[in-house]
Amino acid sequence: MTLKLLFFARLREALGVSRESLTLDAPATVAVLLDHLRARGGVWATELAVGRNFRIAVNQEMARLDTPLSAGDEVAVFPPVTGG
Amino acid sequence: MTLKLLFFARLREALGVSRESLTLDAPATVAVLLDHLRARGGVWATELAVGRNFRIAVNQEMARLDTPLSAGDEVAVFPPVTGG
Amino acid sequence: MKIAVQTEAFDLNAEVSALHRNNPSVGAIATFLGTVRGESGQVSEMALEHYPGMTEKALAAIVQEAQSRWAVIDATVIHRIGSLAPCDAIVLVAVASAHRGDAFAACEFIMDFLKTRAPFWKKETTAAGGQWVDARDSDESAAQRWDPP
Amino acid sequence: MKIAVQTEAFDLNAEVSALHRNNPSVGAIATFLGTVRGESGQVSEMALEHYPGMTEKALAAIVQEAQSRWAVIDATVIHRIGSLAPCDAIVLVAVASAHRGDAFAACEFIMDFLKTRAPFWKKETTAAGGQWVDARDSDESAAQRWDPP
Repeated sequence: MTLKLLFFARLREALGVSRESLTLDAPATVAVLLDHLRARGGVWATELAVGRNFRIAVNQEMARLDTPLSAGDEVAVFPPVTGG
Repeated sequence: MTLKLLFFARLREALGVSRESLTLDAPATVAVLLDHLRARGGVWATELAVGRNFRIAVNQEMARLDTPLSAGDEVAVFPPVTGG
Repeated sequence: MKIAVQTEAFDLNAEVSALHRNNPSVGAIATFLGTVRGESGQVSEMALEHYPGMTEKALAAIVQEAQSRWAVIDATVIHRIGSLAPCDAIVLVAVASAHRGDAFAACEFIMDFLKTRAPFWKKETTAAGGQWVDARDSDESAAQRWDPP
Repeated sequence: MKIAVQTEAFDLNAEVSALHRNNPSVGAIATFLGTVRGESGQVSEMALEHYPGMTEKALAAIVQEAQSRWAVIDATVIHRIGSLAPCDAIVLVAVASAHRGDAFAACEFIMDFLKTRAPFWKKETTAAGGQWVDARDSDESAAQRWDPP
């Protein structure tokens, strides 16, 4: 299945990408997607390491590691928010 | 001693006076002044009866029954406030 | 600190701008605007009486108490008097602080004490005639919750 | 309810007037204005990034949650994005209610949740260069105090 990934703020700059299309075997969860991204090594492994403070939204709703992913989902990865 | 009395809002209307000059024997307190006013009878006795809900300020500071009065003091009598 | 008791309307933009323009330490401005409720269209006029002299002193004392409790950079209190109509503004309290917690707390504190300690009285006119507004127990309770434990 | 995410400045008078004009059931409007702090003159620019689409949904959900908890008549949230300077307004939350308790509580609740749940990020520029602002633990604590006991 194909997912639309979005990256924001400090993570967008650190990873050097703001959006990408990614194909992953179904079924998958947020945890599976993160493992896939970490396997790229380098800044991906560092920035998305377990214990680092970042957030995931799936289809514009806050998600958890066990949130399931479906074809066409919009998955956003970003730091804790600092607006207001 | 001479006191300057002020009346506000519902009490001003009920007593039919907004200000007056009053001479009282010194020493006196707010309680003595109230007894003096009640002795006028009629609306004075009714409106200022013990247990009625009104406030006294002496020289523009909230006062109590035992607050002492001095010559020239400005004594205001008014209902609980309702601004804002 | 700005304290004003006036018949004329005030300009919210101007008052709030005055609190933070040219002061880069301000990060948070909490404001409260009280307006005349029409009470299902029944109230046609709200007349506000006050005690000149004591009013300004009482408001300044309330703001000073707020400044002693929270990190307030500046504050403005404007209360209107005279004859007002439904939807008219009655009171503005605006508090500027570095952070929002201080601004919110000080603004609500000032309103709660203004409601119970500042000598203003409202008289409303309805189809049944003029009537002085009664003090509300809930306002006294709101002020008392700020008492030290 | 009005939710807006925009680069341009907003007009406080117009936003607050829209909440109470012609609505005589409104008696209380609590507002919060967040501004760019200059941090002792060090910050020269504040850039605000957001997640288009999710931001508006998150803000609407926060306002709806406030409306379910308090007697809110109407509410407005405006958040600016793009490049801002010290003293510029960043965010406006304005809540109209019949009485002040509901307006204050809902306004503070919306701000606390906006700070921790709405996808905005600040990057400040100082003499040392650009730097993303870190999330503050105190903001998370402020949001958590609204949790049901």
